[in-house]
Amino acid sequence: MPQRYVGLAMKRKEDPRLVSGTSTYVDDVVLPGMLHMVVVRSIHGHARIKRIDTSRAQKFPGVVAVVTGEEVAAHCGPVPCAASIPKMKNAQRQLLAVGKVRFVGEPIAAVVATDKYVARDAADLIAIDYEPLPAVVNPEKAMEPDSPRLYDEFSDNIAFNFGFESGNTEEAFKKADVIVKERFVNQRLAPLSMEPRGVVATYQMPDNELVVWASTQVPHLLRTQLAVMLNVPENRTRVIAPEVGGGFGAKIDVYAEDGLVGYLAKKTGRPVKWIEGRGENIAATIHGRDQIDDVELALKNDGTILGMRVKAIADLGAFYSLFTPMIPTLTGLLAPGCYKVPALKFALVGVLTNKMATDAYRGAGRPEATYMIERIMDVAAQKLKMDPAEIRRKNFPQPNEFPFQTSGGVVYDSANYEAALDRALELADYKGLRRKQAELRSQGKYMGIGLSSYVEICAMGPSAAMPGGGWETGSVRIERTGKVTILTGASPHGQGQETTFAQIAADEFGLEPDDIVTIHGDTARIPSGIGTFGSRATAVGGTAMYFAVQDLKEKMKKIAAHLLETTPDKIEFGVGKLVVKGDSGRSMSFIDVVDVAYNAVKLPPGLEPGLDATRFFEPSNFTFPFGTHVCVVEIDAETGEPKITKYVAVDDCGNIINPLLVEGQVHGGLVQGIAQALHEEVVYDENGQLLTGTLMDYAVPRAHDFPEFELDRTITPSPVNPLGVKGVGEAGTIGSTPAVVNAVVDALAPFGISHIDMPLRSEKIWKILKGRKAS
Amino acid sequence: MIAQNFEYTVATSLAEAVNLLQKHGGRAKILAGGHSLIPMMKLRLATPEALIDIGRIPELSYVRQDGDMVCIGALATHHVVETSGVVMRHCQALADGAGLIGDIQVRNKGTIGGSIAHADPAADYPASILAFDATIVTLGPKGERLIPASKFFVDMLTTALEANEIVREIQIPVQSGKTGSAYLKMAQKASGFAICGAAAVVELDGSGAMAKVAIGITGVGNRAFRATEAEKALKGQKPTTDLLKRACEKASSGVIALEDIHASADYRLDLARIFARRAVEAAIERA
Amino acid sequence: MHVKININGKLYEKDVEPRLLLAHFIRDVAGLTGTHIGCETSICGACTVLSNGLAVKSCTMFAVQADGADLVTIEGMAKDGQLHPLQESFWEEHGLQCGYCTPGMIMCSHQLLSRNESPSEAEIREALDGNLCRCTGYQNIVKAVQSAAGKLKRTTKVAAGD
Amino acid sequence: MRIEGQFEFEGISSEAVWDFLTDANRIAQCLPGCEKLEKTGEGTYEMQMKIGVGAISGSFSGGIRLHNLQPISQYEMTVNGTGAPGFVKGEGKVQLSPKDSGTLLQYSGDVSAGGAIASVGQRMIGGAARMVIDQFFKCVAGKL
Repeated sequence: MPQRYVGLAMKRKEDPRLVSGTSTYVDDVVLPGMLHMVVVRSIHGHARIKRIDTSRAQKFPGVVAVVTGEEVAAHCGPVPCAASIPKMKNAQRQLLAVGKVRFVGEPIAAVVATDKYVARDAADLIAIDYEPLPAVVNPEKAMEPDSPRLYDEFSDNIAFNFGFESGNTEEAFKKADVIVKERFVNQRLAPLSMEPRGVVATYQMPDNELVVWASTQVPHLLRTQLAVMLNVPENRTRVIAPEVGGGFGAKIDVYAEDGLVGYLAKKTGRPVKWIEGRGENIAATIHGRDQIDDVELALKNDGTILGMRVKAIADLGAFYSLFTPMIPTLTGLLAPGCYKVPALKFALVGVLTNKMATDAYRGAGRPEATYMIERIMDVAAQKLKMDPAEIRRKNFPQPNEFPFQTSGGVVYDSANYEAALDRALELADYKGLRRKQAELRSQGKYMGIGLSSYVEICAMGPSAAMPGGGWETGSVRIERTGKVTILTGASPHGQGQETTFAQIAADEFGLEPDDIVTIHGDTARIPSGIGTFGSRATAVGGTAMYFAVQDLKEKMKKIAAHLLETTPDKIEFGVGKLVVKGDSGRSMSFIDVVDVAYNAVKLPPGLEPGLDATRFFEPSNFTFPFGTHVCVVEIDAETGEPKITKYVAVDDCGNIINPLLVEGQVHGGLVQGIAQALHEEVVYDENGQLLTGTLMDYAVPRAHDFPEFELDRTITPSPVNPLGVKGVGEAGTIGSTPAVVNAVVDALAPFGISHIDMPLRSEKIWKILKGRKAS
Repeated sequence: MIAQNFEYTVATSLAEAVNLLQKHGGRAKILAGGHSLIPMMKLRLATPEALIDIGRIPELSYVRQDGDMVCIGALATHHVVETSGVVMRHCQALADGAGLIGDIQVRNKGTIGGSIAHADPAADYPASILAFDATIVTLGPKGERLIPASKFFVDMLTTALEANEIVREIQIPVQSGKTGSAYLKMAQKASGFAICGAAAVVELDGSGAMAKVAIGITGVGNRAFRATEAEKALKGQKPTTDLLKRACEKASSGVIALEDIHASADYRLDLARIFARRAVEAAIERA
Repeated sequence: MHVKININGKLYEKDVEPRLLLAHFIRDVAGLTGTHIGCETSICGACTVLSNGLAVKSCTMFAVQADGADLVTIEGMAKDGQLHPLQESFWEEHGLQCGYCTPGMIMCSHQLLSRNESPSEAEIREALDGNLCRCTGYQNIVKAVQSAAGKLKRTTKVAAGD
Repeated sequence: MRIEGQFEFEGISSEAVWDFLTDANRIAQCLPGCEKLEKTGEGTYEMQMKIGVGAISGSFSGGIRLHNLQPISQYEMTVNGTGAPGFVKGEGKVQLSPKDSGTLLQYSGDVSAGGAIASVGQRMIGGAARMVIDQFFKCVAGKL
């Protein structure tokens, strides 16, 4: 049957409720008798808690309960961590601090009251006596033997060491004509979804039924973790993720507040709501990146890469959140980027500091890898006086070499890197840009052109690589009226699964997308699941759903074959009907087949009634989208201010279900990646004080910071799943950051610059312009 | 997100507001647009006992030309200032500045009186207010007072206003002859406040020489200031690229600059020189 | 203090504390939860509504300041079950993903188009300075506003008998 | 945040400045917003202050400690205060030297803050500290 909807730029099914203000986010949930929680947080980066006096708050009219660390620790487990690295120290923390605080914003006490204004007032009445301790925020200092220690029970702040070597790097470096090295720093970032976190919980005796509404990317994981944390039966626990206002990785984690709200609902016997304020969001929702990479690359004079050595330091913050220790290890997997790197040595140390924990933020470990390889390629090109495009081209594996085993230890599924590079260069008019650049330089103007050829790891992933499992579920039910209900464990937060899954199913069944409804985000309705992150929703969740659809199609073919007196292999799906192949006159309408399935009278012998199928899909491998981005910047020669004047992105994410949504994902990713290069940074001072605690200091990019992006794509289907899709949620973020930095460094080449650290604030560039005369 | 409670009174006239201020003895704040005060109250960094809302006094939101003065009521919103024909005609730099404050929503609500009374060191208006030699008309228990701009901005968040005084009007002399003015800024990426903003007012004589030059700088020091040495070096001269550059090198001499994660003191001082020159160039262009 | 606020043509009144934010009045008193809250410092614009025709951030106003005002929130944009051209265009151009910033974006864009019926791309980008979006990269929001501008002009022309 | 600066007491001897600056009761007269200052030990004082810079203000309780006193040329001072908006802390050195017929006072030190003040007010902390210090010395000069 021809594809009628897959590949079509369809408007989203979820949008009417979102544009009209009728959708329900967590803060819109109101329950009778609901209480409001306010959390009191540490104002010190590192301190002992000498005394907490809650007496005034307890007596404040309207206050129902005030809780502190000891009480909660006696009833609830710690903030969960699902990732594990051999020999790592167990840096977990209780929901409320016990004895010590280790970062600004760490929860110390919680107040619940009948009104959020009252709860806030009461929070101010809690007096906490601190004994401030020296803090450590620089990970290299934190590794020194005389550094302040975060955990009294550990001998130092080194959380773990991790590493591997593939190939012989020592030999590679010995044979090299040229060795380039540089230190690349990925600054700390705040994921900052526009909807902050939020939780509402009710707890009902005598059935011990816990119902939680949470702004989460992973309702099923949250359910399991809450059941364990609060010691309630998982099969009496229900998590609902209503409309979720963005996640970017930060809503995968299970947070102290999730447990606290559940505990307080249980304790008070009333529904409890907590909605995160933006200041809390920047201080106490996980951060991303914060990694230092010392990179060395060994090359031949013609630009051929021989080997690479990476020493990485990951600043994990003060404790482990759900995946904290795992994220920086992903950098090692992707270190070679889209190049043949015959020998690779990767050594990572994870360090504890007095900051909020880091965890998965859009890209999670892969932007760090892409940034360092794409930067060092430019450093090498500069040294070898090669064009950045040519040194890249020289080292690409060719299309016929896929699947391609890398020295990072993964097998790239499929690619044609050169095609994407060529298309990007053509679209950007690369040669013309270089001519213009030469001309402008002669006039004392600084324009730079930056390239980034990236590959990334998507469709997370095989369970062997994923703490908690990497599968996903899809259930499909055809209702008696012929309407189709899809239940997916891949709970979205803006990705548009309601639309894309309907497109896939509509084509498979020969129905209209309007006949199909996709349900998600409710553990009581969706039998099982993992969630949406790591660009996995379509590739893994979509595939599970696709397999469930195939099961139903097979069953319907059996029914139709029985009634049309042929064999199931002779039946195919047409629009609205099932047809005997090559004999279009013999057919049964879709609804008639459904009717037979449910009335169960005319079923073929041995076939069960009903049309309902659930599949778990376990991917055999990740998928590896790729592409090339070209960024052009102009630098204000006096103030140093960089301005992006052109941005071209050619991405390949395999087959495309809905080009409109793919473009949207790319746009959003680009902005986040570019903002890392230019603006964003979570800053702590040396005492562990958070200096970017509001949106007055943490710079989320605005519309006017960008030109109109020029997008194109190549299509190389993935062999890993039947849909041939790869995933596109993180590609823009991963590809764009190095393109921007490469462009700025390129603009400043006349000043003999080989690197500038992000974010590329005007002042850093101004210092270079001031410090040296252009050659 | 939630402010401490306070007593709230709507003042129907400025005189009433002054009386109420006196009654509260310094523990009350005036609420106009609220865009400087409310965010601070929500973070509980400002905890006034009472707010006196002057936002409903209708006759205070005006821009008009009164003889050789442009008179702007304290409650004129940034949007009103930004789009006022009178302002654009006679004091373009002020309109430039108003248009660069915050965003549409902030400009719809925030007022010129509220902004200058708050005297944020990185606010946009003060640069132009100083460069135009504006006069701030205030009302207090003893009646009206005219405060020259040069005396108004005292220090960080501190003005010459007495505790019981309220800004009533800003008066800007209509510029004579061939005069142009402009305001330019580098905005802090997150907040939009000025890392450095410069306003220039330049009058050219018949020969093309600068008969009058005034430069106001904001965002750099504890308070906005006039770049008097640069002005002196420019006054009476014909503008050449070289002269403008040399003269504006003095735009920040003697200033102790602020420093934060967004810009060092040195950078701010250099931006003052750069933006002073650019503002002068833009003002000449418009003269 | 007793306040009366007209929202989308309906009067809501209540005794409130002076410190009650207008955003909380809209959401908690009137129960109109389409207006969202995304920051504490008047930066993100998710809470934008029209107050007496002016786009304002309802988290930076106390409800008492809006006593007697006429507000329009996102819920008041569609008329007779028909989406407003801005709502339609955000949908058609994929100008939203998670949707959290969308009501504020639409209300602010409404203000822009009421003052400038055919804004340039740069003007639209500047006009959205007070509205943060973390999903879309803004490009499709800009397209949506351009598209809505075209629709609104056509409607006006039709209405004017052109 | 590092701050440093100086102040000239014209026509006032170093002895007079020293005596003033090491006398709690007299310090209290000039500390802006100081509501209470009590000696609790040798060189240590407890205080209650309401510090306000423009619209931003808060009540703090804390202490002052004077140490390493070297009459009449230099001493070190630690000031800290905690209140609802967070905490502020200043540590620094004060040096006095004769200049002309008066005294030149130089100070240098670090100002830090925590809580809402740090996360919101960082751009103003240095400037505000300088401003408060300047007000203080002006007041001292006036009283002398």
